[in-house]
Amino acid sequence: MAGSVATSQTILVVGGGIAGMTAALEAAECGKEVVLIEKSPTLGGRTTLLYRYFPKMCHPICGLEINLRRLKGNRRVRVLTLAEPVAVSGTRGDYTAQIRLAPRYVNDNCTACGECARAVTAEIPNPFDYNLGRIKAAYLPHAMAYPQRYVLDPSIIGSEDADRAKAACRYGAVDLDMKEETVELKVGAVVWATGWQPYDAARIQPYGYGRLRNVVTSVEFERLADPRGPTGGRILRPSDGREAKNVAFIQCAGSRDENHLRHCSRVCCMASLKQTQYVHEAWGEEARSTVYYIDIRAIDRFEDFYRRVQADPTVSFVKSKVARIEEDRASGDVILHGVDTEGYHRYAARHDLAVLAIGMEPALRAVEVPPDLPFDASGFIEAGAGGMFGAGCAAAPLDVNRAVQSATAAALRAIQVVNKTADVETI
Amino acid sequence: MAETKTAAYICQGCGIGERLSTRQLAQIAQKEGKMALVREHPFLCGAEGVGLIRDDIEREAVTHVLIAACSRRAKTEAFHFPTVALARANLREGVLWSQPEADEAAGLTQEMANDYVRMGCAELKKTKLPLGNPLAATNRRILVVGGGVSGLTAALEAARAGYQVVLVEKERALGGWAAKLHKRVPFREPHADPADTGIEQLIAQVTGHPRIRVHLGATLLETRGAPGRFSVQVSVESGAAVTEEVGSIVQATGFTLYDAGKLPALGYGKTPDVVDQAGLERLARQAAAAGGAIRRPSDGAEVGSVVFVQCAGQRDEGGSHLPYCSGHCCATSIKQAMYFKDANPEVDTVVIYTDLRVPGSGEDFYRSAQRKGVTFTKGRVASVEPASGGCKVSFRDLILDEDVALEADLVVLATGQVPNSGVNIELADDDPAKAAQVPILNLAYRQGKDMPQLKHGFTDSHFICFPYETRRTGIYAAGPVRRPMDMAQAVEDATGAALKAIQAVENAAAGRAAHPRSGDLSYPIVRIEGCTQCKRCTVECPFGAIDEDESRFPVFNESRCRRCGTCMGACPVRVIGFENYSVDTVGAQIKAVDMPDEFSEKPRVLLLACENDAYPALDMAALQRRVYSAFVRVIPVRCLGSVNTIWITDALNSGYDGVMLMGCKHGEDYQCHFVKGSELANYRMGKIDDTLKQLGLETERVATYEVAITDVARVARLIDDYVAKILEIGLSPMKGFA
Amino acid sequence: MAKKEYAFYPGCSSQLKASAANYLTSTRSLCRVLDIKLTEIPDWNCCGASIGYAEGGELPRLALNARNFALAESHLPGQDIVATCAACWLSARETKERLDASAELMRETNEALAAAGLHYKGEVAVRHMVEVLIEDFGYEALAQPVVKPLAGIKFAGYVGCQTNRPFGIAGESFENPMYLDKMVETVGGEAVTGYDQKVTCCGGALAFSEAEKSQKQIRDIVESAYDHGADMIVTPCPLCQANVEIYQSEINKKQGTKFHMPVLYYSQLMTVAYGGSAREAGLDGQLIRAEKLEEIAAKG
Amino acid sequence: MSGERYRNSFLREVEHNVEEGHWVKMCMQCGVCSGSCPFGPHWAHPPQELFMMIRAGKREEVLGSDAMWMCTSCYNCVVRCPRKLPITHIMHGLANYAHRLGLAPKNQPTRQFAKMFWDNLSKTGRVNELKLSLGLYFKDGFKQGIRNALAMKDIGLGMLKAKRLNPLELVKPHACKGAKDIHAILAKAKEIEDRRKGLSA
Repeated sequence: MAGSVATSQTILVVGGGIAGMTAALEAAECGKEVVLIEKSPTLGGRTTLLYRYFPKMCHPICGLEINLRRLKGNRRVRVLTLAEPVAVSGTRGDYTAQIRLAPRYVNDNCTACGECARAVTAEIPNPFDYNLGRIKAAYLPHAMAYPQRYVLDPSIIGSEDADRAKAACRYGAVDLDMKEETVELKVGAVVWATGWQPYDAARIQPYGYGRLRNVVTSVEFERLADPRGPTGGRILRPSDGREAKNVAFIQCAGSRDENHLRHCSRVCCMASLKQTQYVHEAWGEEARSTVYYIDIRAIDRFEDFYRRVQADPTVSFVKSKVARIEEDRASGDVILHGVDTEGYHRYAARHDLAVLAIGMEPALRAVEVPPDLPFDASGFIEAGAGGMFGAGCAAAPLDVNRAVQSATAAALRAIQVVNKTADVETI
Repeated sequence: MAETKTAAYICQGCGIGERLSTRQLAQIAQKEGKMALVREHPFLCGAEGVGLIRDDIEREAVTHVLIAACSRRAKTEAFHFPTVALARANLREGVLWSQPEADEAAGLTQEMANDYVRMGCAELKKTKLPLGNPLAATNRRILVVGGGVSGLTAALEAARAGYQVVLVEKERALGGWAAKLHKRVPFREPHADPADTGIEQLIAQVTGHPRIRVHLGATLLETRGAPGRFSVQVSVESGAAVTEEVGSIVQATGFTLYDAGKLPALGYGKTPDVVDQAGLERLARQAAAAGGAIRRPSDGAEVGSVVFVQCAGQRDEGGSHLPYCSGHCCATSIKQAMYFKDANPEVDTVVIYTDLRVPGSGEDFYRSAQRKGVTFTKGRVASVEPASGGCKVSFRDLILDEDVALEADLVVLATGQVPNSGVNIELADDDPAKAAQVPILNLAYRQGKDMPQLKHGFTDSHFICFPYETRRTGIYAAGPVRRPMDMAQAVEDATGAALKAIQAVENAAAGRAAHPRSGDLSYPIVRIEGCTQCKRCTVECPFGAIDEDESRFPVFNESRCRRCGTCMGACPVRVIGFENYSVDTVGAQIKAVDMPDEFSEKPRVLLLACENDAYPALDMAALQRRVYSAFVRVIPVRCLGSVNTIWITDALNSGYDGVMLMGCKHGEDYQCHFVKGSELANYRMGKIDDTLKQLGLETERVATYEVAITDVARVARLIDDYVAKILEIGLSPMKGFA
Repeated sequence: MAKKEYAFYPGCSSQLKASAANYLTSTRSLCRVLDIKLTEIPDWNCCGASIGYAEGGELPRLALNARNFALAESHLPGQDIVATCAACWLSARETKERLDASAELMRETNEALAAAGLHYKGEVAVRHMVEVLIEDFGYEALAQPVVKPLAGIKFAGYVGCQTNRPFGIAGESFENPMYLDKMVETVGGEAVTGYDQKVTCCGGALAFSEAEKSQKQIRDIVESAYDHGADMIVTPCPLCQANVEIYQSEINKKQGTKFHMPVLYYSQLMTVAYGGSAREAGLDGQLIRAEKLEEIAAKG
Repeated sequence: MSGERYRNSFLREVEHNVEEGHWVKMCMQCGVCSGSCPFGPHWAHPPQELFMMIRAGKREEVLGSDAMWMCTSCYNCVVRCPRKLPITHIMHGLANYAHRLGLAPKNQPTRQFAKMFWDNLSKTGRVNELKLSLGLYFKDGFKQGIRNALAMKDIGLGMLKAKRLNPLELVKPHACKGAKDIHAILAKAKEIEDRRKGLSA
């Protein structure tokens, strides 16, 4: 399949999040052949799982819709989902990529009519809700999923559920005999837009994530605020489903910490500032948000947004790295212990819910790559002399806007390679 | 061109066949729709169904295809027939999935489907296959304005991709700010020490590049034309003017340091021992040249203690200085403190900050400075005054919660970046501020000489997902002129801008639209003979694409056009349109709807929905099987800005009981992908009330809504509420006369 | 030939008739069962504890511990040093790590040791008894000899500070280490869950100098054990044991509480479970007697 | 005075003379240590504030403070510090340095106890718990000592009964045979440390 088509004129983009889609589309709209591979069943990546963006409070899927339309209208990008690179070999201008394709058990006859989901009884934690909610084991990842095709979760293969799904489909779209396969792609350049993953919050022991019921991460909080999310957009706390009106936002949860992530993840401050506005919108004047921070990093015109939030009477700021969180066993409330370092004020503050502004770490794992793809100590991709380039959060912790800039730049570097005109890099 | 042959294909899949009489739909397509060929198929998007259509196109010479199946947003790969004109009737999401399954509902559901087939046929007959802009302009050269790090990078990266570049720099030398620096903040691990700027190598690579031509001491006298055919008058060092023909432009005109002279409270101007960051770089370069320590300006004594005041004249809440944060200054002060510490650890270096902002690996740079003994103090500086043998810095120590003063030989003010973005074209011509501004691009555009600015004078994009979308097609901002930034970001930004410039010339050459309708081959076609020179199109085009000729007729620069149709919506005499999207394609659909009489109690509501947000929201509502009224008829529009009021009046005249318009949020945080489209629509609809009154109609009969793509539940609710209101105020009195 | 041999560092409190004598007794008993040979480091000296800092300073404290290392190296070559006292283990291990990390400190320390004709080669490993039990034996092996499961007794596993921070046992979490609970379950007892004072500081040496502040800590520790339905508290640290047990009567006196919560060492639990007598388990060393445990020990 | 403020002089002094003092400059003032300390509520200045005071050159206030004497050596701060500062040891180091300079508060109970403890252990090489506790009771004079002892007599008797306190400790204490060696080692160690810190013994 794809392997035979691609040539050294082709650009391989790994990762179908906003950075990967951008790199692929920008290159294709310059007339280049692109193969875009994504390990999940749909494009869109993590930004799709955000409710809104700072500083405009606009909706990520609005941009996704535009990008999907660009994609549908452009035949130069070939998309492979459920596809992961296992190894890349070769050199600038001449790479060979081994791509593992996981079975979807649904072919492109699928019309997304949803009969299979109706037939299936088994449910799985919804990976597109950070496992907060549950969905049928035959599912469309989300309303904006591309390709707009259902997926059968491997867990039901061989079960009656799988047979029921097959029986329910009138278009012969359910194919239970699909097997994992590995394809080989010849490409000239590779853009690694493999994105980020939230740092494992359970490892930040004093905050008791996993131990205390009402401690969640900032990415989970996005899902709680999102009408498409598990609570239908109502900000309810996990322990008892009570309305979370008094919310603590704990900055640098994993970031700027040599016990965890050395680097500053850059987006967390803005993300928390944004999330205080979710709380305000949900509960009006009853809302209480407290941001516990070391430094608020609202860079360039994000400062305007910071000032707006500072002026919000429902939001307060405490310059303090919270020492530990304790749970009030009766109420399930969280009690934050620490010291406000601006003048030394000790606090034991009670909140309905604590949100950990969780750090970003690179998601790229266990792929054999040639040495011309250098990584820094944190696992971010650095500039190298080869024909492979990091884009977006694979290269540095970035907000969406900067990730897109980075991906656009990476697309040009890849074009230089396949155009075979690039001069010798001097780094 | 071959004569028109229309064909309609009605899908029976996804339950359409069960819940609707596709037979009836087929008859309508044939008898009313006058389709030459009509076929029903159980599974149209399947290989066999698609094959059937292909065969008809090849064997039966079908030129126009109507797909009556699912939403135009679904199955686009299957229904991809590039050689024919295409229309889609949305029976699945638009009817089946948004209407109740109950038998008693079947009647209304069928009526709805029938109308969508009628509308599809009507649209199809008015549609032509877009063939691309015949005036495609093919100049692929790229102009870079500005010879600092951003400009040099953009030029080099574009050249490395194989493109010819001409670079214009107003100074007599390349390098910009970077050339004035002693060292720069490190880009790579270990992020521990200041690094060489590398500017000499960069300049050498640019000047030595065979595909790059450089003009020094040069400015732009005039820039006219469009992507693929810009003609730029450059005044060069000799004073002569040369003309450069280019296809696209990168504006990397950088920044000017905020005038520290406006900060007397911080001692600037009161003593030479208070400098800004540029001043410190100068001192550091002098010291390096002299091979000694940094000396203070007043008496040339070696600096034994230095204080860095962050956010000087920045993040200002009083409104008298810069309101924003320039992002790089914390790292820059850290770097400058290292100048001292690396030379002599005994020098006292204190950085007074309120929030230390060193994102990413900048944290390592911060740690490195602490390791070197730089002291960081969270505080607010009240004043800097000359003192015996140095400066006295009075500040509030926010940690120790006390007012203190400390003495230092030298004080460095971290002032901010002010963009060099030329003229603010939004200012009135008689505004003195505007008079003081010197244009940079000198665009010969009807809407002004420079690019529109977003905020605080920066030429940034408004879009999170599309940072390069300026409002002047083919002209891209890069570096600190777009947003305050450091050198590492400027390099990345300039590389991205270079790609967009390349993309712009490729699109122009192919006659394709640029973002957000990338690849769209349709373009505005004007019946100029009908034009009344009212100038609305030239004034309202969000992208300044339309100029005026000597006789004040509009000049459409197709490759500057984004195909939003705002001009079409604006045109009172309706002489502007696209092959596949025009006053007629939509008007015909409106008229095609079967209008029940006034006694039927079946109102008809026209919903014009923005295809970028409202229409997908409707699709997703259907995907969730959210039911809404069967009395609504939805027509997607490219942008609410393209809605011509004639559609509204036609609809009301032909008996519709109400018209809903759903577009994107406008105002400061607008989400309209065509910037001004929804705002203009809102403005126009504000004025439609008079028309309604003339017609003797209630103003409620036209309603405009801001709808976001996430308003999935809301769209259905809005429709039902509106229909309820219509039933409440009663059906339209116009019905009889239709 | 014993299954395992270690250079034993009991520490000042775990000597006969010292405040943790019962710790020593029970440790000896359980080692007999597990066939562990503990040989005291000949003429070992005090570790200096944390509190030694004020007068002691840095190098003298390092030297104190280095002396024990040197003695162990020469008399018990190849054997890991095993401490039962948390403070001894911590001081010794910190000393080892700091000397390993700094050649200069190593040199200076040996310069000091030379004054007594001693030399530390830097070969010893320093471990806590609990590490030995978990890492060298493992919970399963520890469960083998159990003949009298401690059924029906609820224990609050009070880990405290110094066996937990900064080094931790077997890579466990600082905020919620589970090893003590696992050991309780290993010997058939019930570990109360969610005991939120598990790693609270008892005041340590400041129990003497800052009695009231410490007793507030101790009150929380005991109170929470009651709240969670514990019958007894179990701990790996002599100072924790002493503070938490001894001051209950004080707190009762001052604050009218009715605390009477036995505080035991894991080693005492194991000894009883392994069939040892109350005396072998050092239960006679409790100020607050552990009746339930004594009953089980008394059973034939 | 302001001339000396925020100069590195005191910071350098601390780096040179205080155990692990070279870490003080690495603090980023997050305050996690201050919030983690069990005796936190009793500190006049929590660790992070002490570090800022050192950098601000507040020598007398820092060394004269009884703050660092509140350290229970629980190591919570150490394991939580995002900059991995060995805060416990810095506190010990500061206390020790203040004590050596005679700037530490005279009647600071922990200071007295810590000194007593060291003297006690360094005499024989092992701690004599009985003498230590008696010493503690009598630190404020004989009368008060009797009062303290009586207050604690139940505990004392309890410990005796439990064979965890040995009256013979008074006459025949636990002791190292090599007590002399230990004295020699400690003397030498102190001498080296003083030499390094340029302090006179």
